[in-house]
Amino acid sequence: MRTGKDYLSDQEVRWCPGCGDYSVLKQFTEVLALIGADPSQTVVISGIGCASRLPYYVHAYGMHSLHGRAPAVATGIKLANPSLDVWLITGDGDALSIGGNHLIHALRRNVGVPILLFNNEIYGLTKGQYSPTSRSGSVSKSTPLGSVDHPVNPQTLALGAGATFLARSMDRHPAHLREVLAASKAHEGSALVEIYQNCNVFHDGAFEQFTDKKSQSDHAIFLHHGEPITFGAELDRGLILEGSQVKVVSLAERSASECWIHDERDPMKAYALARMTEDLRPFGILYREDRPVFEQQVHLAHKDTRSFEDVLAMGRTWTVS
Amino acid sequence: MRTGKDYLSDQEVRWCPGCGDYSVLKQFTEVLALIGADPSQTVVISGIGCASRLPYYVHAYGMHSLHGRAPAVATGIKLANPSLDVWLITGDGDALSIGGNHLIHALRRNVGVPILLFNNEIYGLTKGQYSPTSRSGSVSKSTPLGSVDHPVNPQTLALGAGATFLARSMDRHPAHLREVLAASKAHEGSALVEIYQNCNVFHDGAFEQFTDKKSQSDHAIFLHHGEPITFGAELDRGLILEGSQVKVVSLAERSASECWIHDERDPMKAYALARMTEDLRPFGILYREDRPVFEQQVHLAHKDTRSFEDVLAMGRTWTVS
Amino acid sequence: MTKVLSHLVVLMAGDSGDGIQLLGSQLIRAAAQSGQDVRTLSDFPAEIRAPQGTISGVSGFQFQMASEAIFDPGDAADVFVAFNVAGWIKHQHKLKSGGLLLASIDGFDARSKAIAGVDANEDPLEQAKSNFQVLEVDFKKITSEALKDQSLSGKEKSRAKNMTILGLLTWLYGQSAPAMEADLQRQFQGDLGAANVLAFRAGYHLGETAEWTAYKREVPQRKALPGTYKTLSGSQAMALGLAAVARQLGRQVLYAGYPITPASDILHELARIRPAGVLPFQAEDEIASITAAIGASYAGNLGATASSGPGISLKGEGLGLAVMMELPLLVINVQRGGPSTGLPTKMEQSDLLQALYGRHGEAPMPVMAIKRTGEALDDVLLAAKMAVESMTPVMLLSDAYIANSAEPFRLPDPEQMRRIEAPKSDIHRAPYARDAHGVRPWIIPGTPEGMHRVGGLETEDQTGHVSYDPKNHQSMIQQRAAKVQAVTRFYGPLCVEVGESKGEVLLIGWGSTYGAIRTAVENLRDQGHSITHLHLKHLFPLHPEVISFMTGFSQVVVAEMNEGQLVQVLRSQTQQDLHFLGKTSGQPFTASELQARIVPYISAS
Amino acid sequence: MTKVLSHLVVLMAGDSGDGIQLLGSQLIRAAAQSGQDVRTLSDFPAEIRAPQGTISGVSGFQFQMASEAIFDPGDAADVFVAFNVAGWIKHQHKLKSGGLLLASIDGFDARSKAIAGVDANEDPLEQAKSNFQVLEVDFKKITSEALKDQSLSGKEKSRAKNMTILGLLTWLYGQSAPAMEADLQRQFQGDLGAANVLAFRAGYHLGETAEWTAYKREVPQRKALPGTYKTLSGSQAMALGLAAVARQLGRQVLYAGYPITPASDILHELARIRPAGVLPFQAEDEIASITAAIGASYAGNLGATASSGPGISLKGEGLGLAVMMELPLLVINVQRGGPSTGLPTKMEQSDLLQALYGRHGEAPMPVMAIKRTGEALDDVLLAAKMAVESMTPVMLLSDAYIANSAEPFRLPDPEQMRRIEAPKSDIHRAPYARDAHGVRPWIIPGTPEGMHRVGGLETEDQTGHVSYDPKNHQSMIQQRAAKVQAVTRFYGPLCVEVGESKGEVLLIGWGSTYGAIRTAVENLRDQGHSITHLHLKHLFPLHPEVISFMTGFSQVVVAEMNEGQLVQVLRSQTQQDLHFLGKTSGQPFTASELQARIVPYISAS
Ligand SMILES: Cc1ncc(C[n+]2csc(CCOP(=O)(O)OP(=O)(O)O)c2C)c(N)n1
Ligand SMILES: Cc1ncc(C[n+]2csc(CCOP(=O)(O)OP(=O)(O)O)c2C)c(N)n1
Ligand code: SF4
Ligand code: SF4
Ligand SMILES: [Mg+2]
Ligand SMILES: [Mg+2]
Repeated sequence: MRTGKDYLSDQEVRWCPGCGDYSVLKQFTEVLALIGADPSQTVVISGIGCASRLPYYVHAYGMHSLHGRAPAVATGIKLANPSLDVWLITGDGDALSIGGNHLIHALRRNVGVPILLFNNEIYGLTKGQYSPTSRSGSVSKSTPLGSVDHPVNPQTLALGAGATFLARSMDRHPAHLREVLAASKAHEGSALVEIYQNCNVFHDGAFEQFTDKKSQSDHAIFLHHGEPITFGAELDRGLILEGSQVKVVSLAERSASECWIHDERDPMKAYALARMTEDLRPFGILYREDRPVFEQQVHLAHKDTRSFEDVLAMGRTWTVS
Repeated sequence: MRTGKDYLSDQEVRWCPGCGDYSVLKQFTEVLALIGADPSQTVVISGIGCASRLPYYVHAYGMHSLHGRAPAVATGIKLANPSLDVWLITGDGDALSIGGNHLIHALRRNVGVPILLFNNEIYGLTKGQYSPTSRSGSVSKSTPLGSVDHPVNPQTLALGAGATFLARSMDRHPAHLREVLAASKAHEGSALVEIYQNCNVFHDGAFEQFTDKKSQSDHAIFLHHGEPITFGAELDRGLILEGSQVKVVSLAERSASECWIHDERDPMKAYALARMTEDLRPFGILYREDRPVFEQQVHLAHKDTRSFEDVLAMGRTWTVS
Repeated sequence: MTKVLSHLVVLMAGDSGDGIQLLGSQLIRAAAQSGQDVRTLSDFPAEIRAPQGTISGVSGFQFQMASEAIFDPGDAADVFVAFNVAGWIKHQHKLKSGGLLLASIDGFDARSKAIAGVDANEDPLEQAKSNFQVLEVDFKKITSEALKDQSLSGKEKSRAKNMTILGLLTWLYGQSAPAMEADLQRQFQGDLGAANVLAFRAGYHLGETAEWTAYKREVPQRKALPGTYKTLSGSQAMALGLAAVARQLGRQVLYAGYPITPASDILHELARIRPAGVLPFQAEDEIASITAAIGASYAGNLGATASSGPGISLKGEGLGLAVMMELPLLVINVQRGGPSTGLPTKMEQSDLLQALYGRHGEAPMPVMAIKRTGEALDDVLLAAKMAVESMTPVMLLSDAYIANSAEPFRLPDPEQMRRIEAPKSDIHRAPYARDAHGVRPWIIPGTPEGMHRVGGLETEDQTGHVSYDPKNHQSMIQQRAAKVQAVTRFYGPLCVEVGESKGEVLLIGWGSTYGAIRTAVENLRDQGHSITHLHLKHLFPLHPEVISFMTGFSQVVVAEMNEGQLVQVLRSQTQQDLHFLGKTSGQPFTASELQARIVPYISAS
Repeated sequence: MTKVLSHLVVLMAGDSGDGIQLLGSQLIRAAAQSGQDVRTLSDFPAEIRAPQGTISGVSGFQFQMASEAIFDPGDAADVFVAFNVAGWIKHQHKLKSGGLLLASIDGFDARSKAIAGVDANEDPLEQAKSNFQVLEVDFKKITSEALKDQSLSGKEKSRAKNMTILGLLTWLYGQSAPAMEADLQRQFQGDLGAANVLAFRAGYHLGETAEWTAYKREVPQRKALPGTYKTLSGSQAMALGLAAVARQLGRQVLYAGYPITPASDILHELARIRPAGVLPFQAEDEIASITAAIGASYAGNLGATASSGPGISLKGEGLGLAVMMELPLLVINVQRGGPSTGLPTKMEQSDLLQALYGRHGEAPMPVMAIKRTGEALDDVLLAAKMAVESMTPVMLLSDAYIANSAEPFRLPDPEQMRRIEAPKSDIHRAPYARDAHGVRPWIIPGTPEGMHRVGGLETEDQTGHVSYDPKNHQSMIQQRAAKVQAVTRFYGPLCVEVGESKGEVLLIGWGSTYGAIRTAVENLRDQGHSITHLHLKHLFPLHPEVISFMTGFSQVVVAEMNEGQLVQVLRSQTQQDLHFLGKTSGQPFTASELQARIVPYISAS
């Protein structure tokens, strides 16, 4: 049996000391071990950014491609050889700024790749400009007085694009991250996994309330399919959905079974969860849907081909002797 | 008072005879007349495609830009001069295939432009390949055996991207189209107006059930804010929303007031409406939200600037005499 | 007695709804099949359905048929078939003085004149009579009479007018009526097929009835090379080429395209013929198509893509990545009129410098050009061979003219086609270790123990790891360049098209101007001039002998459809004085135009 | 007695966390302020925070100070300040034999050696002693003693080591301690400011205490031009240039950027200094930034954008559109090592051919290059002037070296700056009617009665309507080209940098190699050689006299940081034999390297 370490390449890891990317790399390689991935069948594709350095560190095939284009590269690989295990690594700038279009098309086509979106709400590699996920008012190198843009919500965007699997996890909760990554790989089709990742150099503490052990239980809701949505250090609070309003209720007053029961298969509920961008946010699998996988569909539709000789013979031909 | 004709340029209109674009052009110019648009303050920006020819035919300023890039061009114009009345004309390929990224960023920023998306579910100008909105199984020049892609839903995509105004209308219902166009212009910020437009050459009848007078009442639901959602030749049917299920009820059995009351401001309901991609579809304003307009925010944030002389004097300087 | 001609040029023009392209392709197939050589030139309106009857809505189709090998669709027309007044007005200057104008007078009525913007008082047909022989025929009436018993709509009946004209032309130019009828029946089923045949017959008999034997012309058969033929456009031939690549490489070709005129036809053709081993994929844009193709190549397919104009400009970043990673990739540029959206349906050769230099950094890659439909299949094979066997992206230039122009195409014997041998997925060599030709192995995901990473950052020699080392960078730039230079091993000897290897004038061309240049040079040689035609297939690296070959001539003229691109490249490599002969009007060179423009250089030498 | 030198070159190297860049800029500002001329060269690791203490994590800062005008940061260093062993190992070859090595021995301990990959048995400092003078100082200890009473964390204290070294260097090279202290206090408030001053003082006194007077050097003041100065990097100077454009044009400049190294610093600087009339906008990608800039230009702003490497490759389609529509647009390419992602933090001049030809179709546009920080502001103004006054996109080439290298910058008198006069929004002229220079009016949305449409399809002469007419196309291609050619009216006379207008060797360069080339040429001239330095600011169109100027020399050498790009362009325009001298290692030319490489041509002539 391989362990996580067996999936590390011989290359020196070069993220900043303390960067959240280290943990994601670790959980990723452990998941590879867990699912018994064959390194020679595994391909890790990334765009450009700090996160996108990850393929270099993984003992597998990999490509550090172009900024924003990894979904298209991965689509090409899957069309070339559907049986490869392709993973996609991207950042919030890579996936949602320059790469937004390829991302939404990969999602709606349901190309069979888990997409690990390292969201640190900043451009790390280019040294700290605000990103499409940066909250309004973000002070960054390019917005010293605070940004004015309304941020992209990766979850509603992906849902609106027709994604078949949506999840969220974080660098600082290894067990949860591993679980979500394994689930994303098990899903047939595109799986968007947003990972809250701390950039301790340019945007330290962006997700502290969700990741810090002290505050986590008050802000992070861990979803479980078929179970009531509850949170709190003592699991003493729950959510209910009233029309379009998400409300917090005390479980001292109501029983858990009266709460909103998480149903991964319910798109409306998924949308309600995806819209939670304030101090209370869901983690885990927000949504899941079964839909044929693109590359399989394409190959199926192209089964009925003609040999070169037959193609030559098509149409009106004549012979001179 | 100007009439619609006064907003036509002297250029010969060159769409195929019978194309739905003619009607959209007509309603557009009538709306310009209706709102008393000043041609010299009006700028019509488009990408590339049949629809994108429209600016040539409008007596106003205009640019036929690059395939997919009109939202970025329009953003630049608005940042240059926020007081101009900018309209954006695009097609399903232009906006949702190559231009998807610029579209979602214009929407989330809430740039102050109505975006008229002529959806004919085909690439017209390039002579009939399937487009991102073409239904699965579409037979086209590039998919003679039928397409396999799962289509983009422009409404859920826009909603997920954070659009503040979503509407749908059709070429064949002039009054409705005019009303929606006028409302989109009145909205402050980006307004996505999806217009079902018939390409009679490459995809004739794509929306017939919704646009044909005979079948329309059974398939098209015309929304009115604050009113029950009803349809049918005799307005004899209504909708109710049960969790994530949209259900049709007979108004013989229930009163209209028990139906789903359309609320433009409710994002969850908007999502439910946007998801209706089968034989029953909503027309009118699906969603509306007030949010600061990008170009105004940018200019506000940049009020506090320094004269060139002051900039020169910034930092540590020294003088040699 | 029917007059016998060695060459006949026919030009047909009318509304884009008139079915002229169909008529034309029907006729030339028959001609080709009966042994004449043919070349065609189509001219479409830019609009999908331009306003009927207008000048801008004119569709044109010209062909030359000949009893010997020809290379271009001819210059001035012997015969002009005018479907309407707009078609005549737009192209009348192309009819030879004294030539035959066959006018469909239903298209010359008052309404047609008004739409075409012809003054009501003018009578273009009367005017034509002073210069040309004019036959006025009411083809519409003849057609509707022929079809009066058919259960077709009026619109469908009037659409069959092209078949009536086809019938007359078939009779006039000695093609076989039964063969044509059979062909029509194969194509059009049911009522429509029957109606088409009726209309065809009406036209065929018209000549006889009207006693137009004086206008009959016969173009004798030539001795074509033995083989099986079909008529193909350049786009179709390129699609066949991709099919051949899949066969010869033994691996899938992922063809990732995004619709754009005139490149889209390759995608359509692939989707239509469905050749084994070629997977067509319509991506969301041109960047996605090239990067998906790159992904496919990494995974062991040959990734291929094609585009035109703006779409090619979007591929520069992807090309650079393929250069850096050293992966095979085939990019076809079907050039059109630029800059920007430009003239999407017109031909031009103005993307050469972009093909050579349109990437940031030192990013050389081989660039080839197709000179005619007949070679397109083999050129695609050669480009793919160079890409795969040298692990490099290759740019293959075509253009709107080749894409659309049809000619009799001799089908290759699959067993005789070029072979392509992919570098082995050899895990015992480092991923960037080079062989004698500077080529790295193609280690494909899925290969046990071959795991390695590739990317756009500078690559360490041998290992392919990231390297910021200055010396490595310089060395890798040079290694990549040397590898690309080494593709000249795939070139054959430098061959002239016609002429000697030393002489007075050397006329150099590339790409689709081949036919016009070759015809012009042959004509000039017939007139006794010392002139040689050299046509470059390889634009980068140049054939190693080109520069020294030029020194054998006192005048060297470079002719191309741009403002001087190849000539600039050649000038940078020689101190010889080179002349330039260009054109950027979206219309191909004609042989006579070239002849006239070359004359000054002939007298100068 | 302090030794007096006309030139002093100091190289500092250590970990990227050591604060070397800050130290360096502090020191050179003081030197510049006290009247020495200075030039700098920074060398960053590619990683944000490369692993501490490793070779790949080394940050370097070199500067030259001189008592006369200088043009480059110097070659071999007189003094090497090694913050750690990795810095020393990486750059030791740059210290002159006999030079001074000032080693911070806390960075040479066993752990540091291990991290840097130095064998535990080796003693680099001992080895150095055979070749250099070595001063070993435990700066860490000195700093922590100086700060022992400060309420800072240990980490903060050890970070102040650079201030201690700054103190010592201030003492060694005769800068003013009070001025430096005041400066530090202005920059760092509170405890940190106080600590920095304490550390600085400790270093300053160290020299005295240790009796290192023998190592003191004095570089006399030069007579700088009167004026107000500050030290600026090239990026900062370009940002100032954009501010100047807004002032001189009297219209808003929309600067639309997308982060990329090394171009992003222009965006950062604009966001920081907030000049009136310049609106910075961070777009979603490079295509959006250029097309937003085009939109802004259509609306009457000057649209500007900058990028590097891959980002520039993405802008080709937008450039073509601006060419076709004839709108002003300023595009700055801060070149870096290519191809593909390449070497993002290194310098190279390998995007020249792309700048000239990287668009489909015939799409000429002016291309300029900045040669040094001191001219960047005026070059930006000139590029903007050409763009606006000729209604054309203009590409301005810079590179990673200019972007990062700081020098004393004489602030312009705003009243004396170039004026920019926009073509009038003249509705009495047709939108594409041309003036005597071929320039169309700039009719701006909002102008009553000026309504017209622009676009990427070929444009009808005068009206700007869409036109598919062949003659119009050819004519418009030529009109656009002629208009671009006419920008030579904005060029001054052709001026050499140094040397005569006829002679033996002509050395031609462009862009950031200016300093090294100029220094090399001056040195060779001092040795009595006949050599002239010509530096091209305008790469397209070339200055009309360049080609004939070259004929005045028996040997012409073109030196550039690529594999031969400008030389190829020049060769295509002359039959003169041109030599090429290139480098693509991501490291700038040094003067001595150039000298050595030019010698063969000198002896040849
Ligand atoms: C075409 C192109 N544009 C811009 C860049 C510069 N660039 C590199 S990474 C990056 C953004 C990184 O942000 P993100 O994707 O969030 O990744 P992170 O570094 O935060 O992990 C940018 C803009 C590039 N390499 N290529
Ligand atoms: C960069 C680029 N790629 C491709 C094209 C070719 N092209 C022109 S319009 C079009 C799609 C048109 O479809 P749509 O936007 O739906 O507009 P429609 O013609 O249907 O109105 C394409 C692919 C182009 N002009 N530029
Ligand atoms: S810059 Fe931020 S995201 Fe990038 S490696 Fe450093 S800490 Fe991580
Ligand atoms: S092709 Fe279709 S969309 Fe385009 S003009 Fe014709 S009918 Fe309209
Ligand atoms: Mg990020
Ligand atoms: Mg469409």
